[in-house]
Formats: sequence, structure tokens, C-alpha cells
Amino acid sequence: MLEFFNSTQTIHTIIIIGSMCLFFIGFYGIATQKNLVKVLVSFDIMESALFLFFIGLHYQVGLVAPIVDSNLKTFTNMVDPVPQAMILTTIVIGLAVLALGLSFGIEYYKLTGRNDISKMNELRD
Amino acid sequence: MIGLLILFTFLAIITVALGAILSKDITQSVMLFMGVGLGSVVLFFIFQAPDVALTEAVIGTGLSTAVFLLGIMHTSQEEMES
Amino acid sequence: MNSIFLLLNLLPILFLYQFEGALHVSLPLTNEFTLSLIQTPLGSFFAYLSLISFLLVTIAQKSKKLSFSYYALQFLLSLAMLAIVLAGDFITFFIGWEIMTWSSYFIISKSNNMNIKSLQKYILFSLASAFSLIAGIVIAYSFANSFDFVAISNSFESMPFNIKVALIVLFSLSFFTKAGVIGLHYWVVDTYSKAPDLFSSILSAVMSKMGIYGLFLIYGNIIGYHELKIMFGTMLNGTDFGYVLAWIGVATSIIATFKAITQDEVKKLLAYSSIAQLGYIVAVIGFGTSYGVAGAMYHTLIHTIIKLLLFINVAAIVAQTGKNKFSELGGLIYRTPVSFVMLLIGIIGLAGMPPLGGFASKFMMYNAAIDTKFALILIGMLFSGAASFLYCYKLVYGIYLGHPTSKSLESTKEVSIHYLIPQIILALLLVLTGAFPGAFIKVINPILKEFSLSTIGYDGLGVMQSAVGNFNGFFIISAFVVIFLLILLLIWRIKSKAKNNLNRFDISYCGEVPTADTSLHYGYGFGTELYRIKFVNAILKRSSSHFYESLATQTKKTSELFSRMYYGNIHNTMIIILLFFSALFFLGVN
Amino acid sequence: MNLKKVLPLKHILLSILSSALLLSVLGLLMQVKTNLYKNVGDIFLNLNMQTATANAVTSVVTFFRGIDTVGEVTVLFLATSGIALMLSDTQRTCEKVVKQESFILNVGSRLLLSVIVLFGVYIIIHGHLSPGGGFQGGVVIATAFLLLFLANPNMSLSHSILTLGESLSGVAYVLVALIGLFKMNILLGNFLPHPIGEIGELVSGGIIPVIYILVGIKVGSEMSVIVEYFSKEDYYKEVCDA
Amino acid sequence: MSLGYYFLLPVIFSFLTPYFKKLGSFTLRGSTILLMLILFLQTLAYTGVTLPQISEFSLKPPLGIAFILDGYSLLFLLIFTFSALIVSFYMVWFFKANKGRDEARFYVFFNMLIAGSIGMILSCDIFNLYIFFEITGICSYALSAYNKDKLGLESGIKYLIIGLIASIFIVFAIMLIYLQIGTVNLGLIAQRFGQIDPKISVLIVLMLFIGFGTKAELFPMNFWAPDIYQGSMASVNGLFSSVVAKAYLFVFFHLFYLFGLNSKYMLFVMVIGAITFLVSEFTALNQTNIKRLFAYSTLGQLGILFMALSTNSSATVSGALFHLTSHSISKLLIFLALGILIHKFKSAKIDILGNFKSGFLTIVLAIGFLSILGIPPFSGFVGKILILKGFALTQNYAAIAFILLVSIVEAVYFFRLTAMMLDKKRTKISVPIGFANYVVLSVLAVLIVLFGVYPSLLTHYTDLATNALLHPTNYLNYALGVGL
Repeated sequence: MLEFFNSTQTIHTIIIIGSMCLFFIGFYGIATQKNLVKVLVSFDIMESALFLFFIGLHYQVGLVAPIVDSNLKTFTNMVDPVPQAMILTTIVIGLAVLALGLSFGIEYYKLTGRNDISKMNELRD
Repeated sequence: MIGLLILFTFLAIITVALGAILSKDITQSVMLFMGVGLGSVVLFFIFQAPDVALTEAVIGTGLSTAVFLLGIMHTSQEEMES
Repeated sequence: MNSIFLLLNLLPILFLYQFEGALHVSLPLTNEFTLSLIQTPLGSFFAYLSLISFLLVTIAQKSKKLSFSYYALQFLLSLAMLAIVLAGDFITFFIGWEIMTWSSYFIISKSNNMNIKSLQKYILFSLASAFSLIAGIVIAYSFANSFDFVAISNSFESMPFNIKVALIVLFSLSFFTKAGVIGLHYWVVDTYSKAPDLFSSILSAVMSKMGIYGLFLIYGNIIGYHELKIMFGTMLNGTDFGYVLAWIGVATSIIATFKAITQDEVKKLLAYSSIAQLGYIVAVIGFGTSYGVAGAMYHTLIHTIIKLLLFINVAAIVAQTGKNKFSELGGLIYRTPVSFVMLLIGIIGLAGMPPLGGFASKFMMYNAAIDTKFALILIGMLFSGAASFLYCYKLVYGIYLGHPTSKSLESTKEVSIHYLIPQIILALLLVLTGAFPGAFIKVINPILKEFSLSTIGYDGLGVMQSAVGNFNGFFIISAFVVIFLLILLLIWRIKSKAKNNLNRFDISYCGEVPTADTSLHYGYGFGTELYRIKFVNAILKRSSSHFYESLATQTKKTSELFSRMYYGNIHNTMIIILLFFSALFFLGVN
Repeated sequence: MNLKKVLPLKHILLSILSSALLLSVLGLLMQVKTNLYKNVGDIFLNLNMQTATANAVTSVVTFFRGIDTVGEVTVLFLATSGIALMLSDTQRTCEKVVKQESFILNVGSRLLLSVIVLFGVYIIIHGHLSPGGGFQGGVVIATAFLLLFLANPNMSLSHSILTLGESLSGVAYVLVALIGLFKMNILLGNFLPHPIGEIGELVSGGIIPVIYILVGIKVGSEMSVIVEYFSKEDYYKEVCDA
Repeated sequence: MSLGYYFLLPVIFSFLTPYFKKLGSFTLRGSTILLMLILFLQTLAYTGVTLPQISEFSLKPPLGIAFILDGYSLLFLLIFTFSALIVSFYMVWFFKANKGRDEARFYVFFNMLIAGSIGMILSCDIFNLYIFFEITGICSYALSAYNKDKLGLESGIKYLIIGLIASIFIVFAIMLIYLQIGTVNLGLIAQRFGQIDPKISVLIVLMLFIGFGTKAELFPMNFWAPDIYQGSMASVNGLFSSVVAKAYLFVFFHLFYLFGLNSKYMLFVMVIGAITFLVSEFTALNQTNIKRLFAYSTLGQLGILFMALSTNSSATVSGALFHLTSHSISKLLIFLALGILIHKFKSAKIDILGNFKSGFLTIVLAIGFLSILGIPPFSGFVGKILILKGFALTQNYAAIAFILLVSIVEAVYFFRLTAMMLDKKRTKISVPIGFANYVVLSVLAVLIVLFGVYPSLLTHYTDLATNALLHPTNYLNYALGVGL
């Protein structure tokens, strides 16, 4: 039973199911939520789901982190470092966009007292 | 064993994420979102990605939650229902 | 300013000193396109028409203070028209066509009584015409792999039948719009009447002729009358195609003639008359016989001369009196006698009465109809020709005869000499074209050769041959002049005895005393009685404006429908994007 | 309770849609084999021996995919500028009111500050040896300042120093890239001698630790600015409301 | 010069902007103009060398990231750097006329917007491309919210949310690509894209389509675009229309042809483009806000470009690229001229076009309008006739009829605006223009006429670009490191 859970195949299945569930929770969130902060939260959940999906699928049982130390002297049997680097970049970018969005939201709230994106309708003909 | 750990962490994250989406209180939603970040940190560690885990812990969970909380302090706390 | 542009207008003659072959330029635009200018007899006929018209109108424009931009645009317009008629390929033709469209648009917009709606009407019809033209051009290109007239003409035979028909329809639609064939004439009247007065003469005399040139180019040069005969078969002595075209033209001329009679605005009458006269040309252009082509050509020339003359005359009167309606004018014969004589000559030509050129051209066209044995067409043409007497009469009566309808008219002076010089030249031309039809046949014969039709015989300058016998223009005009002089002498003898000191209110009015408001002028309401005739009433009541206005309304409604989608709420936009993704996902992946 | 209000029809339909999409995406992803080709990461792992950085992720981030990181730093910089544009309101009318400070919080946070900053610096400097690096360390330093702001609302940072740090480190980063161009004819070339010592030593890996230190300074100052703007915003609002 | 300067120089300038600001606004404006001039001159220098050119970062491709300049990107590079130079001159007037704006930060976003767009067209690595996508995105969000008024912030928020959706899809696609192919190098992806599971490849294509299509303003995903144009400044609109939208379009078709999707998805993209064209032109008829109106017009023109660029026939594509260039110049001209009017009247209703008195502005605006409508002798005509010719060669008469019919609808509103400008009955107020603007607008107008009467100047580059786009063998060799 436990061996079954420890196989790479099972872990990948769990990861795909779990992260896609998380992704579509976020998907549902951006489709239904109207508060700006909650929309941003939904986007972040979607992003997190993608990160888990991506990093998780590059993990295989028995591989170790791509860092050598006193015990480990060669770069063998390690997980792929490129996805990790890419995710690292994406996390930082995500934070930047999120903070910018929040600052827009704050200014907009100060001017109008609203943070409901479906009620932002002054731009129309 | 590690599979089970992953499974349960995922379950926890999904529950928390659902809570974050469905919660009417925005502060609560942000705090629950922090839970998603924490769960991700655990998973990243399991997936042998300590760099990402550290980044997610510091940025995804720490700073972005702080920014969110500071941000919603001066917008309304409740989701507006019309 | 005026003199400079007068000289500039003369410039192109340097390059067109011959009737054929003086000009052959080609100029690469990109790797694929080459602009080329070639002088053919057909092209130079129209080139001279436009050059002379512009020259005369520029002389008349000396009487007005016009801005530099006006003259510059007008010069550009004349160059564009030269480009059209001298083009050797469709790209040059189209470039000229479009520059003609927008430069005339900007000139028309300078008029004081222009409004946005009329401008829109003009430009949209012009662009529709241009787009239908370019559609035809690129379709032809897809078979010929070249924009050159010769190449397209050579490959035309090998195209599939439906493509040939599509090409003919597209090109014809484009040129019909410019010429103002009925149904596509919605823009003509509004534009001619609201454009600057002198510029209306260019619009009517030259620009509409570009449509006629296009028709000649397509039917005669590119497709060839011979090919048309093969495509659609023959009927009697003409082509099937020509018969259909003839009905379109006759219908145009009849309807427009009736509409012209009922107009109260002078320039609107002239505009409808212009449509009617172009209807004749369209009617005979498709016959595919020498007489048909010659008649169309002759009438093109005569119509240009007459319309220039009449529009300049009317422009002078409008400038002098400030009035442009028949009901406001009248009795100017003693105040502006020279103008009166010029207008008289003009309407004699317009009505197609002997002895002037108008008769010669109509004679040629009737001949063509007799030649092809299209009897019904001939009857239609004769009918509308007879009806056109009415509006010619209205024109001369409404402006010059009868009583002046207001005090201010009584003090009107003769118009400026700048208006009169071109009118006198044009009147002389009208006389000459009537007197020397043989000379004109000499000009037309190379064009007939270009269309590979048989040439028409002529005997000296004064006589031309026709299906029903020789036509001696010189003899007719001499006889008429003698008779006319005799009558004039007689009238002068009688009139010198009568005294002319009538007042505008010296009139018996059924026992009532007319007041200043009472309209005493005959021109007022002239033509309204036509509504009582059932057949004419049915024609007059119908108008294409309903169709175009409902089209505009439908477009507007569609636009409103679409813009409702964009009343953007970002939440809905997001949902739409996600739904679109889902739809494509389910369609594409599964 | 009105069911329609709690769960509108639109939400139900959207949740059904999301679930349907989830199931079909899952169905799709489950049957697909991954790793058809050898990943580029494995080649990088081999190359990493030459570069002599203990942390392969760091060498990928700063060197193999170095231009990504320049872009990333730029994104952060732009976000900071955007936030500053939005939240630095020069025309604020209400005056600055000195709020009461809590002595214990103040002293405690200052004590903690040094520890956290030290930790951040450690993370930055050991970026090429252990998990962590410029981004993580920089953010750690920023959170230290966040703590300071939370404890003491009157606190303010010296913008000129932050700007100096930000600009200089940024320009230095780009210059490092350009020096690579001049010395090795390739942008971001690793022009410093490497490997100097053993893998795992502090001075190893050529330009990699240099870049991470520069990134650390830049991210630290930028994040501090962001944190300051967000927390000061709160402060101003309270003052204006009062 | 290395291609890396296109990104690194603006980055240095942006980092140093706080110090330029301290030296005074003259230095700030001057440095931006200098930067854009350098970039433009460098691009001009590249027109004389053999293409493609490559400059690598850190490692040689396919392992490392490289900037590759081929004929296709050269054309866009010319457009972008030229537009940037023009706008940088224009902004001198703008900031003189509008005192007290946060000038330094505008220039930061402006520089990086250009750098990001250029990065998107040069990068040969899809993840790197995503980073530039985000840089461009963040700059555009900040620029559209730059006014900090209700409308500006609203457009900023809307743009940001749309950008988040687009980037989520693109990140997902990139992840799937890496999972399948094991690399993010465009050359390797192009080589191996046909061999992966067809279902996954459809999913990847779909996600990239949604991501870039949303940003490139394709029909069912462009409901946000007019709002953004309405909320932001006219000069920024000019940049959005002539640089940013074109950069996304570049990437869309670069990937489209590189991944060999042309045979399978040609009809789909064409239909989507046609619908975009139709809907936007009809919607534009009904607008009363001038910026919104031209936003719809931009969408419509993008629709034509999508129709024509997806055809896979070199004649049409070359025509479309010509049309694209001409559209960029014309729209830039129109938006900059409108900026002057909007500044004067403090309103963006279309009535302002009827109320100004300036022969110069009337002429340049009329030139812009006629060029977009495709009327000779302006550059738009050559583009349009080349597109129509291309469609004719493939016997696609339906497309010809469609383009011409919808163009009449387009003419309705363009000539309504022209008629308003020429209407003498309205009260006219004279508008101060400023010397810099005379120069800027004249240069643009002269270019429009020049490309119209002497198109060979441009067709050389569009032919190069077409060849590079449709037959990317050289590009692939460079991206794979084979040709080095």
C-alpha cells in the first residue's frame, strides 16, 4: 500500500489532480469574484497551482535538490534546476504585478469608494 | 509515505483555497490564501526544490500577504454585495 | 493666382500636342507595379475635353476670390483626370480615380451651403464606386497576373464565364455610379446643387464623363464589342448586352427628365438634366455598332459643352442676384441680355433642336437606334427628348422671361466679363460642332478603329454619313441663320414701335390686387401639373432615397447592437475570455 | 435564506464549467507522456561543474538564464516605480501627526531588525552555496523594515540612500553584463576567474555571487520602498480621517 | 554593436532616471531623446548588414538565450524605434504644456515599454519572451493609469486584470512546452513541435492563442481594449496602437509560422480576424469619444492584418506588413495630433475635431485618415492594394469582397470626422501647436506620402520580412546554434 504511494507514477498523478483542482478553483474564482482583492487572490491561487504542477512533475522519487554539499560532490541524480529557476522568476514577477494592482486598487478606492471590478464602468461611450 | 504526505497537503491546500475563494470576508480570504502559500512551501520542500520553497515562503507567503493586508486596510474589508 | 493656375492648366498640352502617341511614360512604383501613361485616341479625346473645360472654368473663376488651396486642389483634380484618361494600366487608372475623388471632395467641402450629410453622400458613393472598381481590378489581375490594359484584355477571353460577368457588373456599377445612372444617382443632385457654383460645371461636364470614359474603356478596349457579342449573343443588329444597357439608359433619361421638370432649384434642374443626358449616352454605348459609339462620343462632347455653358451661366446669375430658385428669379432678359442669348444657345443645344451641335449628336444617336432596329429604344429616346423641351423651356423662362419676382432683380446688372468669355467660346463651339459634323467624324474614326469597328464616312467637314442618309450640318446651319436673321429683323421692326414700360404689378389678377408676397412668376410651380398624370406621378413619387436611408438606419442599428457588447464591464470580459477558451478547448481538443 | 442570493445561477453554471474543464484537462494530462526529450536542465547540471557553484539553481538563475534575471529585476523596478507613482501623493493636504510610539515595540523591533537583516545578508551571500539568494535575501531584509514600520509608524527611510543603492546596483549589474561582452565577446559572460577554489567555498563561481549580491541590494531596497509605501499609505489614511 | 544593447541601454537609462531628474527636466528629456536616437540609428545601421544577426547571453544557443535579428524583426524594430523617437520628441511639448507631472516615472515606463517590446521581437527563448511580455505589460498598465484620475486608474486596473489572464495562459503553455520538449528555446521547440502528442499540442496552441490573442486584441477577447485607449493619454494611445499591439501581433505570427501551425489553423485565424474587423468597424460608427473611436479603428486594422498575415502566401503577407507599417505611422500621427487638440479643449468628444482652427492640423489629420482608409497617393493605399492583390492571387474573392465592403463602413466615420473638420459653420478656436510638434507631425505626414508615392523604400524591408517569416530556416539555424 505504502509502496504504491511512493512510486513516481502515483505521485505525479496526485500532483496533476491536485494542482489542476487548485487551478480550476482559481479559474472559478476569477470567473465569479468581483472584488479586486479577491480577483488578485484567485489569480495567485492559479499561479501557485501552476508552480506546484510544474515543479512537481519534475520531481521523481530518489532525486535530490540540485545543490552539492559536503556529502554530495557531483551533480548527478538531481532534479532539473531549470524549472526551479523559471518558477523563481515567475514568483517574483507575480508579486510585482500583484503589488502594482493593489496600488491601483487603493488609489481607485480613494477616488471612488469602490473596489468592485464589475462596477468600474465609467469608461464607456 | 511521501505520496500520502503530498496527498494530504494537496487536500489541505485545496480546502484552504476553496475557503479563500468562497469567504465573504476579505481579510479572512487573504489569510486563507496565506495557507495556500504555506502548503506550497511544504510541497516544494518535498519536491526537492528548496530555492523555490524559500522564495515562496518569503515572497508568496510573507511579503505578498503583508502587501495584501496593508492594501486592504484602506479598501473596504467586506466584499460588497449588491 | 488665377493667371498662374491658368498657365498651369495649359501645361499638359505641351505633352499632348498630337492626338495619338505623343505620350508614353512608364514609371516603376514597386517591384510589381509599374505606372504607365499612354496616349490613345480615346484617351486624348477625353483629355482634351477635360483640359478645355478646366481652362474655361478657370477663366470664369477670375471673377471670384478663391484661395490657393482651392486652385491647387482643382489643378490636382485636372491632373488626376488626365491620369485616368491617359492611364495604360489599372493601377494608374485607380490612383487617378481616387485622387479625383478626394480632391473634388475637398473642393466641394469649401462650398458655403454644404452640409455633412451631402458630403457624406458624395464621398460614400464615390468610394463605393472606387471599391467596386478595385474589386474588379484585382479579380482581373488574378487571371491576367498584370494590371496592364493590354494584358488583361488579352487574357479576358480565357476567363470563366461567371468571372467575366462579375467583372462586367463590377466595372459597370462603378462607372454607372459616377455617371449617375438611375438608382445610383442618389448623390448626384445633392452634390451638384450644393457644390460651389462654378465647380458644379466641372462635376457635371467633366467628372461624370470619367464614368463614360470608363465604360468606353471596358466595353470597347478591355472586353471589346466583338467579345461582348460572342458572350451574350446578338439581337437584331445590336448585342443583347447593348439592349439591356439601352433600357437602363432610356429609363434613366426618362425618369430624370421628369424629375428635372419639377425642380425649383436651378442647379437641381441642371443636375437632373445631366443625369438624363448621360442616360442617352449609356443607352447607345452598348450597341456595339459604329453609329452607337459615334453617337455616344458625339453626345459626350456636346453635353460637356452645353453643361459647361449652362452651369457657368447659372453661376453668373446666382453670383449676380444671390438667388438660385426659379420662383425667386425671372425677367432678367433686359437686365442681362448677353447671358440670355448664351443660355438660349445652350438650351437649343440641350433640347437637341437643329441647327446646333445638340441636334447633330441626337441625330447620330437616333441613327444608331435605327441602325440596330431597336425600335422601342428609339421611341423611348424620342419621348424623353421631347419631354426635355419642357425643362429647357423652364430654364429660359424661369430665369429670363416673365416678370421679375422681387424688387432687387430689377436693378440687376449684366454679369462680369469673366463669366461671359467662356460662355461665348462655348457657344461658338456649339455652333461649330453643329456646322462641321464631318470634322468630328474625322476625330472619331481612329477611336472606332481602336475598338475594331468599321469607320463612318464623311464628306468634307460639313457632311457626315448616316444610316438614313447624309447629314449636311453646314447647310442646315446656314439656312437657319438666314431664317433667324430675317425673323430677328422682323421682330426688331415691330418692337421698335411698342413701348416697354410695364411694371411688375401691371397685371390683371382675377379682380384681386396682387401684393408683394404673391408669386406672379410662371416659373413658380411649373411642372407640378405633371403629378396629375398617373404614369408620371408614379415615376416622380418613387425615389431611391428610401432604400439608401433604410440602409443607413440598418447600419446604425447594427452598430448600436455591436457597441452594446463593448459597454465593458471587465468582469464580463473575463468571463467571455474564459468561456471562449472553454469552447475552443472542447471543440479543439476533444 | 434566499438560495439564489447565496449561489446565483451564474455561479452554479460557472462551477459546472470549471469542473468539466478540470475533468477534461485531467483526462488529457494523465494520458500524456512527459520527458520525451532530454531536458536542457540536465545539460546545465553537467555544465555546472565548470562554473563551480554549489547551487545549480543559482547558476541557472544568474548565469545560464542570466538575462531572465535582468528582466526580472527590471520588472520589480518597474513595479516599484508604478507603486511610487500611485501612492506617493505630493498634494496630500493633511499634516503629519506624530503618533505615539510604544517603547517596548520600538526597542524590540530594532533588536530584531539587526538579526533579520543579518539573516538576509547571509542568504544573499550564500546564494550560490545553499538555497536562497539575492531575491530571497532582499525580501527578508525588506520584511525587517516592514517590522520596523509596523512597530513605529513615524519611522521613515532615507529615500536618497535607497535610490542610490537601487540605481547603483542595477547599473552595476548591467555593467557586469557588458564587461562580459567586452572581455569574452558574449553578454553576461563569466569573465571572473572560476573556479577559484573548491565547490562549496564562498569565493567561487566567478560572477555568480557578484550578481546575486547586486540583485540582493537592489531587491532589498526596492522591496523596502514598496513596503514603506504600502504601510505609510495606511498611516496617512488614519491621519487624514482623524 | 551587440543586439543586447536594445534591452540593456534602456535598462541603464531607467535605473539612472532618478539622477537625470535631479539634473533637471532638460537632461531627462534630452537623455530619452538621445537614447531613442541611439536605438534608431543602431537599427538603421542594421539595415546594411547581412541578416540574421545574433547576440548571445551567457551561453551559445540552444542552451543559452540569444537575441536574433532577422528580416521579420528588423521591420518591426524599425517601426518601434522610429515611433519611440517620434514620441520622445512629442513628449517634450507635452511636459512643457502639462507642468507638474511625474515626468521621470513616465520616461522610465516609456523607455522600458519600448525595450520590452523590442525584447519580445528579438528573443529566441519563449520564457525570456514571457519576461519581456511582462515588462511591456507592467509598463502599459502604469502608463494607462498614469493620469491617476478615475478613468486612468480604471483603465489601469482593467488592463492589469486582462494582462494577468493572458500571462497565466502563457505560463501554462510554457510549462507544458517544457514538460513535453524539455527546453524553452524557440528553435528546438519549432523542431520538435510536430512530434509531440497532438492533443497536448492543441492545448498548447490554444493557450498561446488565448494569451497572445487577448493582448493582440482579437475579437471575442478585445472588449477591454477601447476602455484602455479611452482612459489613457493620447501619446500613450499612439504607442499602444503602433508599438505594443504590433509587438504582440509579431509574437503571435512568429510563433504561428515557427511552430508550423499555418496549415492547420489558417482558416480559424482568418475568420477571427475578419470578425474582429467587421465588429470593430461597425462599433466605431457609433462612438462619440474620439480616443475610443480610434481604438476601434485600430482593432479593425489589426483584424485586417490578422486576416492577411495568416494566409501563408508571400504576396498577401508582404502587403500586410506594408499595411502594418503604414498603419503604425498613420495612427501615431493621428493620436499625436489628437493629443494636441485634447490638451487644448480638455475634452475627448468628437466635436473637438469640428472646433479647432489650424490648417496644418487639418491637413495632417486628413492625410492620416486617407492613409488609413487606403486612398492613394498615401501609404495605406499601397498596403491595401498589395493585400487585395495577394488575396486575388490565391483566388480568395470572398476576402476581397469582405474587406472592401467593411472599408465602406470605415469610410463613413472617417469622412464624417473629415467633414466636421472642414465644416465652416462651427465655431473655430485656434490651437497652439508648438514648434516640436510641427516637426514631428510633418515628419510623419511626409513619410506617409513618401511611402505612398515611392513604396520601394519600404517594400525592400517588407519582402525581407515576408521571406524571413514564411521561411524561417535561417532563423532556426541561428536559434539552434547550427549556423554559428
